[in-house]
Amino acid sequence: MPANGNPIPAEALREKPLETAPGRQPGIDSAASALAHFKRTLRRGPALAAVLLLAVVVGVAFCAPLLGTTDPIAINPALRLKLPSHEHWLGTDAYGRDVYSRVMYGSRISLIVGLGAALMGVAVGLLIGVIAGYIRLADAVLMRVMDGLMAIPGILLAIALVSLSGASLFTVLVAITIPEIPRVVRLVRGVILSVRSEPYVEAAISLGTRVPTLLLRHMVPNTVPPLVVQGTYIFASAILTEAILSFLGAGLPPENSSWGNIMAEGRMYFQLRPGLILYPGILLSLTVLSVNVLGDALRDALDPRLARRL
Amino acid sequence: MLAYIARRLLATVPVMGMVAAIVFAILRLTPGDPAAIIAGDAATPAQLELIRRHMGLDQPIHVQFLLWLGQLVRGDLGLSLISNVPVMGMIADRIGPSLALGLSTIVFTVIIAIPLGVIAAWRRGTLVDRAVMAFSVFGFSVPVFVTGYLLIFFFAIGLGWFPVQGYKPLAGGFWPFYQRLILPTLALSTIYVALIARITRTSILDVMDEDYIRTARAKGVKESTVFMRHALRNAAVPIATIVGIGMAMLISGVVVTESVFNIPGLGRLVVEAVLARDYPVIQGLILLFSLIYILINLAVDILYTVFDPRIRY
Amino acid sequence: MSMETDSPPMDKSTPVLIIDNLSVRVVGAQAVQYVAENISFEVKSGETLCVVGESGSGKSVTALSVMGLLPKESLEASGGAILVEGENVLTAGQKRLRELRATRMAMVFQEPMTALNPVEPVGKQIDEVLRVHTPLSKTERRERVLAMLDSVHLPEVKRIYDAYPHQLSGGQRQRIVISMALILGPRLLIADEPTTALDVTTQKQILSLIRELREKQNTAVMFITHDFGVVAEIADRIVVMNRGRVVEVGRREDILSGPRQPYTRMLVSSVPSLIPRKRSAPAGEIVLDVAGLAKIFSEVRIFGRGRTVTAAEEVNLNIRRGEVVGVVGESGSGKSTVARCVVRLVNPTSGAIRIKGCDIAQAAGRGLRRLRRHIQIVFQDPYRSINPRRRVGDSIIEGLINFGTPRNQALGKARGLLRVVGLDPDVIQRYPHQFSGGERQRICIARALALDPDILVADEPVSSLDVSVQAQVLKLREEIRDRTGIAVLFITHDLRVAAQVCDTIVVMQRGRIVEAGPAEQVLTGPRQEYTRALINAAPGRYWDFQNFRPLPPS
Amino acid sequence: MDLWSHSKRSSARGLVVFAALLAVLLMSAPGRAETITAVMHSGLRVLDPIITTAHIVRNHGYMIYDTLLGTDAEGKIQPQMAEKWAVSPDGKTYTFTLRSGLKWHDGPPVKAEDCIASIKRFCEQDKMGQVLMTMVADVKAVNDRTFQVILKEPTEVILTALSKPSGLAAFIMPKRVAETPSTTPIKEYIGSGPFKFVTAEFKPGIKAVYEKNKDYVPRSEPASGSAGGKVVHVDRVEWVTMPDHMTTINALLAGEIDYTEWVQFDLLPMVEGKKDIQVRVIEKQGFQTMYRFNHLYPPFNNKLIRQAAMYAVRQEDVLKALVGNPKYYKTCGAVFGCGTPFESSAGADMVVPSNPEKAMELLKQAKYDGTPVVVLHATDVSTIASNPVVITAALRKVGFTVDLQSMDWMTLVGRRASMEPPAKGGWNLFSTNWLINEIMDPLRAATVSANGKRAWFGWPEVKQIEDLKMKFARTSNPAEQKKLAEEVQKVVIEEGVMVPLGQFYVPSAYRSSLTGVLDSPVPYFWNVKKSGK
Repeated sequence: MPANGNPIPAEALREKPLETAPGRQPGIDSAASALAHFKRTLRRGPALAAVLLLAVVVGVAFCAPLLGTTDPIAINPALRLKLPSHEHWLGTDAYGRDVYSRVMYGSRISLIVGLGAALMGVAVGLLIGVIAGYIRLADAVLMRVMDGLMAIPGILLAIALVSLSGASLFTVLVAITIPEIPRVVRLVRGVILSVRSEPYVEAAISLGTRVPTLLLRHMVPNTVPPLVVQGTYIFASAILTEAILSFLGAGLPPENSSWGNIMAEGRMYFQLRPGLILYPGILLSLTVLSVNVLGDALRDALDPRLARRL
Repeated sequence: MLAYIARRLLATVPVMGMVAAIVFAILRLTPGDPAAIIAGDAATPAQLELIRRHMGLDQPIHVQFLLWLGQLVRGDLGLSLISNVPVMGMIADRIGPSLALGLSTIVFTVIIAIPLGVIAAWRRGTLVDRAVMAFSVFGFSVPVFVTGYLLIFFFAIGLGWFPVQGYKPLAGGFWPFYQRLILPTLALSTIYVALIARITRTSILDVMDEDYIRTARAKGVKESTVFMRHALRNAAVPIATIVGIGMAMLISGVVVTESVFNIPGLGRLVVEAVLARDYPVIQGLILLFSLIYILINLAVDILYTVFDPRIRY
Repeated sequence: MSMETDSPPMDKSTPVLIIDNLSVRVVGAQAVQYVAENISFEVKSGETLCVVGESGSGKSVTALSVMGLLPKESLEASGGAILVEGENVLTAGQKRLRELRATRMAMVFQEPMTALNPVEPVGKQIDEVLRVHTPLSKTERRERVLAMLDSVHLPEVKRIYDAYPHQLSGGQRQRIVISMALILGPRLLIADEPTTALDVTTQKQILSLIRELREKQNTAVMFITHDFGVVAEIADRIVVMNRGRVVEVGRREDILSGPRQPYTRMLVSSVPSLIPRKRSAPAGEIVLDVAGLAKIFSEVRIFGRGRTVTAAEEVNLNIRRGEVVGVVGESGSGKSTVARCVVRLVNPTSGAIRIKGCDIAQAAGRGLRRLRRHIQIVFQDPYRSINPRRRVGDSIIEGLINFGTPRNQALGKARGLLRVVGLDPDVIQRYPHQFSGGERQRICIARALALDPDILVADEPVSSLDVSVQAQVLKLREEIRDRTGIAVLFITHDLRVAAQVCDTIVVMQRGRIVEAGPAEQVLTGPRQEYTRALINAAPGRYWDFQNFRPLPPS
Repeated sequence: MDLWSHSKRSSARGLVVFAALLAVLLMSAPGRAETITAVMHSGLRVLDPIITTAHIVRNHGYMIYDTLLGTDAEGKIQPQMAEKWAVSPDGKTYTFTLRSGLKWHDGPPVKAEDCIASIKRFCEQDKMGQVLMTMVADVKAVNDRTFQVILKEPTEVILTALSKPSGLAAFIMPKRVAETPSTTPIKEYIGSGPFKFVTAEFKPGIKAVYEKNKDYVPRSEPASGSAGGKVVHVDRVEWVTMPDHMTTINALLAGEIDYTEWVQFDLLPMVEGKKDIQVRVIEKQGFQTMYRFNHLYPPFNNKLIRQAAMYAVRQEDVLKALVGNPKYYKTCGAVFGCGTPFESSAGADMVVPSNPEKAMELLKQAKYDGTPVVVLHATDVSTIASNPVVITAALRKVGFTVDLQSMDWMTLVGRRASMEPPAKGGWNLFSTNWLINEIMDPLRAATVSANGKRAWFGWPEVKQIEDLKMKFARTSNPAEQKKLAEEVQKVVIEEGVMVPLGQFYVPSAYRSSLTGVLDSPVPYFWNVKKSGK
């Protein structure tokens, strides 16, 4: 959980890049058996629970309007801060809006933020990482820029971007993704550096394969397993960062509800209506928990060395 | 070794210069300006313009940047635009609490997390291992303000064991000082214990596959000694890395915990300065953070040589 | 010089190690899978029993079972007994097993580079054995360790005591591991391929050290290896294993001269002999001419003086059409650097590499790419030479596609090539992990031949294959060379393989060429001292494996 | 078992290092003096009470500075630093004489020249001061303790200006400090008030510390409003900044702080009914919440559409969302605030209730073509975060297309000052709150200024209002002033210059150990006693 708006470095979670450890790689050779292993891990214990819960959250996000929710934005100041009742299953917030509907609709924004940040972070990180990993000259410069980027606290970046171009979903997404990029770059660069010395890459070079095809066909596929795993960690920390940013008033516009927003607005009434923080908080924590567990299962499935330790 | 440290420190200058330039540009592009903050509600545009000229904000950006660099070289971070107090002083007031909270959390975390990680690795696959890992994943997933409020609700309000908020410097006696750090340390530690326990476990398990572990067993060495003397020592490098990263993040301010427990740390100063567009303070802070970040990385690298004789500079 | 290993005096006491009908199976597998079945043999004190077999034959598993070091979650001993001086190890508790290890039985492993704890001085790691098993004081222990280091012929024992593993050579580290194993004078020493990762010259010293210590401490040695040369050199008795079963047991002379089982016979005869085959001197035009090639790796440092390492210097050689030039040398001799320079995987610092007249050394960009067609490379490790994520067919035709051949025409050629390398063309759709090591090496060869190169560079192509598979691949290469007249630059550290394959041999040491000439002359009448030492160090050179009889003394 | 020995040894070493490191963080700590710890409505950062209208800086001003005149609890003007003042028969010359014993914190006595310089700097920035300056011929010192103000025409504005406690208060500073240009923040914080500012312990955003001014000579009359004797009964007052409202309340309940200036309305249940906590509205007049149109750009450059918007919004909804607890708010259509001399209900029907049908009809009449209304919304200041949301909902219900743009307060303050069209960084509507005391008459109320580009944000151009304001300044007869004020209100509402959204009162809370807390528009800390815990 990003304690300070500066999300946990996902590469710290992924300890070491999944470089094809020289000489010890005969384990899982093709994607097919990795998926089989992944399906096996999914069928038992925590991973199964994680998948079910994620399915529920995604289901809630898609069919929120059908789940007995009213308009999450409709305010009714007369019914402020009501306790859970028949019409309002989870009570109402400071503007009299139905908390249950807002939490349901909130899942949409949080999933979009999570997914968006993961995809954007991985895509940009992959591009820069490949360049840094393959072109020696670019490497030194790019990595220094990444160091610099990591030193800027995420919260400053977020507030600056949000106030620069208004609190829209896109700016918040960019603000959350930028601190993640240096970590993805570092990971991808690690993989590219270790893969470029692999015999099958050198064989391709001697076969006259042009650089772009060489990168795409032989090197980038190796970055896929670690990137998929890192994507899950970014997904999880993005949802939490959005909550932190909203908590500090630099997140999404409060009109459309996201779990972060609901909690931020409910912060003041914690001891009066703890539900305002707990309901979205629990759902948020469980979603992040399941994404992390899924991330672990994926990492172990895709990294033969760790598989044995499950 | 000293030559290496000197070289590393010299290399920080361009990085910090670049960071300062990026931040300077972002700030100047951000709408809203400090003059409006000072003048308050009823200021007319003319008055705003005058205040801005006094603060030198009307000059082109690069001139302002050079001016600021000039001051920086002389070691002066300038005055806060809002409260005319030297930036260096403001930061100095805040370093104490941030350092105290950061150190207390890191030490508490290391004392709890490393043994936890070791046990999880030692009892791999058993219930204990799963429990530790489940706790660690959960530790990641709960926002710190939820944990913070719950801790205050039960221990400060409910049982009254700890004060609700505030920070007392160490000079005022150890207990009043540390009493106020216990709850925030607990709130933060749920995250960092999770992170470090996890990585301790995984790096130990990575090491257990190494050949020298098998050699140690072949020497008839007890499994616990194999674990502690051979495995843990070799797993120290990745563990040191994550502890370093954790430390850097804690020092650079955990704004949410600081606001929930009202600890006047660097995190809160960043948010206040950004919201008030107090440019000199923001720039001073960013330089401080990048310096902290780089110094901690350097410290961790040097620590590597202690743990692993193969690494020499 | 006759065989100097006359059999030592056998004391008739009960054998130190008795393995009786041992079986080891995979834990938790649905169908019961045996990794080793009804293994039985004995080792007497002072005797060296060689357990020989190809990879996957179960020899290492047997050794680990004796030491009780089978990985708990994956393998377990399911039947039979292992008696070490009469005590059944399988039924002994963990505590008892620990007491036995290093005191009564000890083991030495294959990889010296990773066998020692990298973050602890080697002296302390040996000292740990004494600390665990003896009540000796610190100073007494230190003397014992220093004495042991001396007995394994290590120089400046005090400096070595405090050194870290990464500061020692492979050979020195293996001596440390041996001192760790033998310091308490155990009755049984198990050595699992202790010299496979070492250079030939170091291997010779380690083998003689083991023999010396065996005689001094009258230990029973169970020596595991896949290299028949080593077996011929040091074994008193031999156990041949295949797919987890004992195929044959017998005295060295009986097994080598009159193997009874067909598997043993095949295994012994596959060992290439050191005497090069007669062949006509190659006459074709010079296809590859390397003049004054040098490669110096310099570590770029902004401030400190960069360290430079000279990998290869003044390398001159040329290869005629259809000729096989072997480059032989120990690790670090620069032989693979030369290979990689010639294929331009590494940019040579200076010198010319002319392929049919055009110099590839300084070419770049489009020019380099066009020249690459004429020279291809095959690597050592079959498991990492083919992209695991692509079908085998796509890998083979990659070269053709790069130079514009339409896909289906390229696939047609690929099918032809598969037939040439002795594989069924229909495998073109399969993935690499569905092939054995030998088959993968054939695929690599097919891929290299796709562009009809003039020169094929083979960097240790067979050294990671089992002996039997090695023989097939070498025979295949012979056929291809005869049919296509392709020139081959063959890099190897194994003199036997060089003897069988190469027309001319170039011997390299520390980056420089020491001797070059026809294989016949270099291997039987070497002129340089280093070459002579290299040949002498080759184990089992007195035995003619193909014909199951000792070589006539030269 | 020895599994732990290794980690125990390393953790023991860790503790030793930790204790040593922390000892290095020794900070000076004040002795146990009788101290009031207070949490104000916002953190004190700016220290120049003339350059900014921020209330926290005005509160700071009243701690360390003194004023020539003051207003008592009933709002009547009383002498404070001035012993007496005399008005010439033609009403054009005012002579002020300082009372004895007034000394600056750093020693020297207060002189007339200090007052003159302070008044000049005050008038450059204060709205009422600017109007006053147009009527002042000359200000000159007669001797060290007397000075005269010569007016071009008789007016009592001079007295109201020098005594009013908000907008800007006429604090008296040493000459050398008062001569700092009014657009440059002052650097020295020396006053002649009942407290001294401890600059050494000032940590912006953390805390501000005031010590009792031992040689301050209070007036003899009892304290009342900003008038009367400012007697200090405690040694120190510490203003602590607490960003989290919940934590502030918990700290008050736990006795870690003595006083909090504002209690969030929704947290009242946590403090009401507790025996050791007093909850009371000190600022009796309360606040007016209002919103303002941007008259320069469509759609609100059209009067009919402005009126449609006014009909759409219901005060009850706004106040319910902003305050919630009816005890602390009341609907009020008066432009100059209810419970003030110039209260009037003219035009209340348009602003207090909502009349959606009328609003839709007006929109049709004005042929509103759906141009979006850009409403500025600051999310990080709780007292102004709810209005834009309620206004947006109301406008949308009657057919407006509204673009609610959320941002932090600094961006809003920046955007509000921009005269660009809404699409290019401008705006159409924004809402804020005012102390009733700052808008209780046409002269001091910036909200009614309507002199085009030189007026307050929104820049309405209604010449009639400006003329009425000048007439109001020239008359001193109360009945005449009331008529003029009512006329101004009628035009203001008709033209939609500003739209009142009602009045609310902010409760303060303090521990029962504090007694003598004065009723006043500004939280004063003199006259307050602190008994045991």
